[in-house]
Amino acid sequence: MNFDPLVIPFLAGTFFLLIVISVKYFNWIHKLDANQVAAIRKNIFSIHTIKAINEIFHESLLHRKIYRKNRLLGYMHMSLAFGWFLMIVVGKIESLFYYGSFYDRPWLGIFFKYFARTPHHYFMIIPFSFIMDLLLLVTLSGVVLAIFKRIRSRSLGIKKTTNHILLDRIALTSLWWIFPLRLLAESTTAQLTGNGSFLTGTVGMLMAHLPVEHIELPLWWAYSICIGVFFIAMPFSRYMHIPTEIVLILLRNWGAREGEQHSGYTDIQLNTCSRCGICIDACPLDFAAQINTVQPVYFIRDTRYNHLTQEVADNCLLCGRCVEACPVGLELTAIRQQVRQKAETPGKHYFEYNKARENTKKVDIVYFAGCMSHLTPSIIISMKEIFKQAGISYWFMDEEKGLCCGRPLRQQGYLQQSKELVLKNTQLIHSSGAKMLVTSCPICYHSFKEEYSLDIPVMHHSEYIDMLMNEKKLDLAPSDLEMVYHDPCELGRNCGMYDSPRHVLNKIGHLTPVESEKEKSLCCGGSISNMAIEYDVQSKIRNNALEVLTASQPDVLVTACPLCKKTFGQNGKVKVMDIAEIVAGNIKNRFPQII
Amino acid sequence: MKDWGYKISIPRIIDLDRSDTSLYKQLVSKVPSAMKCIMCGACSATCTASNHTTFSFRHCHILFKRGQYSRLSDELDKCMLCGKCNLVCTQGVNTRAVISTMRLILSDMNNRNIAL
Amino acid sequence: MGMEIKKQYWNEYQKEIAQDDYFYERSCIRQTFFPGSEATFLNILRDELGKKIVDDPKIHTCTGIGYHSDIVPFDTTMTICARLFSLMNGAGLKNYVPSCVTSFGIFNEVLDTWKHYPEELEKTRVNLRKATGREFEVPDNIAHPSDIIYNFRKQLKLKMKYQLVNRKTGKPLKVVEHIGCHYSKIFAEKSIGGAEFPHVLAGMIEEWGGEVVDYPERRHCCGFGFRNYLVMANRGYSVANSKKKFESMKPYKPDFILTNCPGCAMFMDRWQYTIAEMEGTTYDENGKGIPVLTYEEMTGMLLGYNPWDIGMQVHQVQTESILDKIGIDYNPQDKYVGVSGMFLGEPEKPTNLVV
Amino acid sequence: MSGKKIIIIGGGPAGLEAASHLARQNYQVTILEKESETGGHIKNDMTLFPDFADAQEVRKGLSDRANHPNIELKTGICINELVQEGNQWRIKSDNNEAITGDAVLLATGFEPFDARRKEELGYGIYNNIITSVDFETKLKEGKILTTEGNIPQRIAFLNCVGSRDEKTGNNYCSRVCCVNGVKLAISFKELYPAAEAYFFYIDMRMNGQQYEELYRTSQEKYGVTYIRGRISEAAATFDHKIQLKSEDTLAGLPLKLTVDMLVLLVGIESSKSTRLLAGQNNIRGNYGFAESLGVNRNDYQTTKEGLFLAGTCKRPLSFQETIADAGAAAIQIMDYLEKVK
Repeated sequence: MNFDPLVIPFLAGTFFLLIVISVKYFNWIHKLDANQVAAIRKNIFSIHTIKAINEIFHESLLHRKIYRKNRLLGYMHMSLAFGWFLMIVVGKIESLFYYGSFYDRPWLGIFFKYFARTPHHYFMIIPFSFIMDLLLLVTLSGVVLAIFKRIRSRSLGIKKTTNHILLDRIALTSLWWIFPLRLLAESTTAQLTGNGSFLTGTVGMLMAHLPVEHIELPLWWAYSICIGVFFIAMPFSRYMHIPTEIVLILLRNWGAREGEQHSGYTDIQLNTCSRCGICIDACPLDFAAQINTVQPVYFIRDTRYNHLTQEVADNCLLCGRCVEACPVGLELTAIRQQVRQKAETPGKHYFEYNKARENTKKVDIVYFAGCMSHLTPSIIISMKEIFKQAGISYWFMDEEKGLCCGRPLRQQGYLQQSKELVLKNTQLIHSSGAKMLVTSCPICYHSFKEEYSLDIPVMHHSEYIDMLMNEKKLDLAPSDLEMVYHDPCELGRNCGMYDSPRHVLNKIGHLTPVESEKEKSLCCGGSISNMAIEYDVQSKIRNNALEVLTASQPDVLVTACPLCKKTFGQNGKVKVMDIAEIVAGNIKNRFPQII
Repeated sequence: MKDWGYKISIPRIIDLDRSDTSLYKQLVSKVPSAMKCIMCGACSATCTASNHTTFSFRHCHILFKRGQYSRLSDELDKCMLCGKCNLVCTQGVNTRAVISTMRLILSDMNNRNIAL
Repeated sequence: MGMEIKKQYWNEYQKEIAQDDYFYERSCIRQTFFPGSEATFLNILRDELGKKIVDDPKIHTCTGIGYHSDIVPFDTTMTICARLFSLMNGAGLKNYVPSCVTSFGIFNEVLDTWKHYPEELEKTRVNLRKATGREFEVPDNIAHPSDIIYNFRKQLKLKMKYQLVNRKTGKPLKVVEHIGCHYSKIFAEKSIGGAEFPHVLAGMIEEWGGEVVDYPERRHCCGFGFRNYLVMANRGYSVANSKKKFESMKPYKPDFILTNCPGCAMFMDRWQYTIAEMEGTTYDENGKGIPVLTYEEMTGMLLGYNPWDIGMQVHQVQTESILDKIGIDYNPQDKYVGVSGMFLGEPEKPTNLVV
Repeated sequence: MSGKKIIIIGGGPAGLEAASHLARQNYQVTILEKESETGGHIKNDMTLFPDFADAQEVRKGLSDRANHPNIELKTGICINELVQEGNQWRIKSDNNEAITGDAVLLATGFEPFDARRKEELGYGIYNNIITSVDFETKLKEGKILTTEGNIPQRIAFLNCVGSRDEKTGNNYCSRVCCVNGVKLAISFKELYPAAEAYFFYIDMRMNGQQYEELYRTSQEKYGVTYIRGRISEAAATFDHKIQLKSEDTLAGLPLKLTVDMLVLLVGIESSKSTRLLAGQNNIRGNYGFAESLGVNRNDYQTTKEGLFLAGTCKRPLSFQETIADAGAAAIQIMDYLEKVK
């Protein structure tokens, strides 16, 4: 007996799934942008492919990243994904042994026990049965955990679970039912034919008093239907992440990155989101301000299904905590900036009015304070003092208030305007003849590094001060100040600069680590990326961050961003200083002037 | 229509009986803090664009509020969204959002060819 | 505002108006564009009221248009006015009646200047003497023709054949009155009723059965504004002012506009044509515009004068609608027939304004 | 002799005035003052608005009246705790001294806003940027000089520093800064008639007797220039002057002005003692001020029987209003003590 109509739902679902996925993949790959295609061409036959396969194994099957973050959650995902995967693989091998042909009908492995009713046919029956039962048990334990997580998420260390749409619920329910139904179906067959092992055999015995010969077929049918339903719902539900993540890992390893415009790669990223909801807990808008409808999980979902609202698109601090937390490593902030993009007016110039003067004298560096720094004059005064003490000649590019770096416009999707500013500033910087650009604003710093193609290095002042100290141009006097350091989002997570400021501060006083720092640093709430929230919400985020930062009762909260300084300073709870201020106040002795 | 070499002047008056102030309602539904503005001008004082051009957040805001949309789009385009105005505002007005929302509302209007 | 309070205002602004023996000075604009009105006024005074009024052919401009366009200095104005007074003295009269509202304003201004600065009067005497060899005395009384008609409105009512009443409905006609800025805004105390609630035209309308429309822009300028019209670059502003008035009065559906000042009659009438031709807008329901009458025309019409004799055919906005409403007997065939009895031909028809 | 004892916390105008009234009605009063001298903030003042009365004479009058056998004055005492025990109130000071009484009047006053919290205004960063409190001190010393020792030829006053400001959490109007600023500008012009005085304001709220006239006099007689616009940036120039940026909102143009001195008219904030003691007794209201039962009829009573409020611990008040308030509070206390007899 090699066929029964009960496999039809399964087969229909499988074919449907294969066709839909093929169409989708073709579309996405077709829509990749030029940079992405170039990257793939370059790296497809290289070590990167091996790395990608390794990553696919670790992430798609074992879910290593989730496991590291939360063991129970990791186990849940691993048992479901890897357990099911092995059940399919081992089932296939089992049927190979049983039927002696690899190319036999594909459903024979899925419905093995139903079709392989004569156990004496092959000698490996006992170990295979045992392994399959074990795998089923492992998978079932994952299902139990998943159900438990739905009911009591906090017990799995998750504060909030995702609010799912109907299609997801259908897919989820059918997925959960697959394994209990398989257990019951196999158990009835085991009771009838004796092909069960420790699990199916035992459950079969427990069902002995039931009319198993009558319920066997309906149970197998139900099992097949559940698989069919799941497969049909999958490409339209969050479970599309299962096949898509594999593609994403490959492309990412080959060097593809999110571009300025929506592309096939964006679609792949959108479909890779499993809506696990880990980003909800990472988002300051949620835990500090109780806004829980705008997080990447919903944003990505809405974008994928084309019902994104402006409110969801705009309501994001772009602090990057979600990117850091995302188990599948989606470029969430990049996609967010994409959807914010505004219509362009070709040929239009917006900032012709600026008549910034070029530098005329010979200088070591260009100093760009940044717009915000003009409202924290102490930073500018301190930088001037530091330059003076270290004997650095500089051109203060925006002393008379120059152009903005362009990042605020870019963040809001005004790309054309942003590029105009980049072009104008680049001309000014290059015309200065200086060998380095130093800025006091992490927003500008990020912009200079990523959006500009400057032919001189760019440094944030914390890094620059560190360099001056290493070069012995600046010596600082130690003090007994108790300090904590706040990593600005743009400087830390977005530019990866964590060590320089800490190195500098450790020379001055005692730096106490805080609970959330470096990659996990909290946003001050003042972020200019989020125009959808008002001052009251910003204050909540700020106060929440201050609670964490001032837990050790420091003398001073040090940061390296004028916006963070201003935002924290408004609270008045703790003294807030920029790293430049604290350095300028602790310069030990005056070095001889070099020029 | 005849052309005698001159045109009938359009009144400079803010005619609140005729101006369409519904756009402002649209604005405050998106950015409620706009209503907190007390027109102190701190925003315009710190603004780089204001120092170089006729752009003024306060002025654009009051014109929009009064339904005076002509040429407002061009004014709004001068803003670099740098956010200094946001920082100096004592009333907690989300100035950048006000600017960006005004821009979007006006371009939406232009696209629909509604006379402004 | 209640009637009682309005009357209080009128009581504050009462002026002395000479009862007889007038020296008449024609208006530059009136005698050019609405000559029938001035003739009608003279007829009313002489035939209906039996007054003596001298219409001297030697009179000339008071310089008002040039003066208000900043091209005639005040010294010149004073001297020119003095010559007009001298002509009045020559006729043996002391009561000066300038047909034009701007002249009325100019004379008041000149007399007020001489009152406060007698040396200016002496200087003017010297100037006039040097220029013409003439001497002059200031008039005892200056009154605008509308003041005189207002003054005799009750007397005239007795002689009138018609009233400002719609014959079909029996309801009073709705009349917008426009006083002319220089009549009351320069020297409010020289006007009847002052600048805020002027009564000179309103008094005639109410006395003769009509209803005055009090609309928001009632006090606004007609739009002439001298150099604003005369300099083409400013002309759009001139029209815009009239437009503002028309828009404001339109909802009241007035039967006609009554004007005091030659310029106002001219511009309220002609700008309706201009706006209709430039923008396609008219201010009545059937595209004909709101007719504009001078107070002389209105008086003559009610007294039963032939409309074509008093010049009602020279308006751009046609006036037949008023004649029909009141039920005045007139012959449409005679509209463009000249004094000689010959047909003069019909004027060219506007594109948008219905005639 | 009624034998009832009242504790007044705070020896400023409100405390002294209330004490004088109560003492004259034969109540035993204890005034607790954290500083070494009574008088509160007017100790620092040269004159009072709107009549330029000598602040020190006024203060002397207040303390002379409070020099009464029924009044016990304890200075230099800081209160840590204020608790109700049955019908009695117990106070604990920082040196563990315990004082009890039948009623308590909270007259803990205000604190001027710390201008360093508005960094863009440069207070504490640049020289020659001072607060109205600093200015008054200088006035008392008889001369206003820049850090470099020169007479300022041009001075600017900025209103609403720390008032009407959501960013510092103070949404309220401090009510006295407008008229106080006008007073300071006039005093400055009296001292240096040749110098120029500018006044940057958002609204001029001249809501007291003689205030509007004072405002007019400052323009007519003293030529103070008023500019409607808020300064949003202050920066030092190379010659130690202060460059200000504001918008002249009436002209609709940005405005730049370089002055020798900038005076920040700082607002009124709740004092530390008010916040502490009101907090302990659950009567802490908005912005840390003490909350009365109702502003219309029960503005002196609190939710706690026997705990009364007077003066600027409730909200920003002018000197005159404070004195009137203290008198009214005294009557309410007497009324209460009659009842609990």
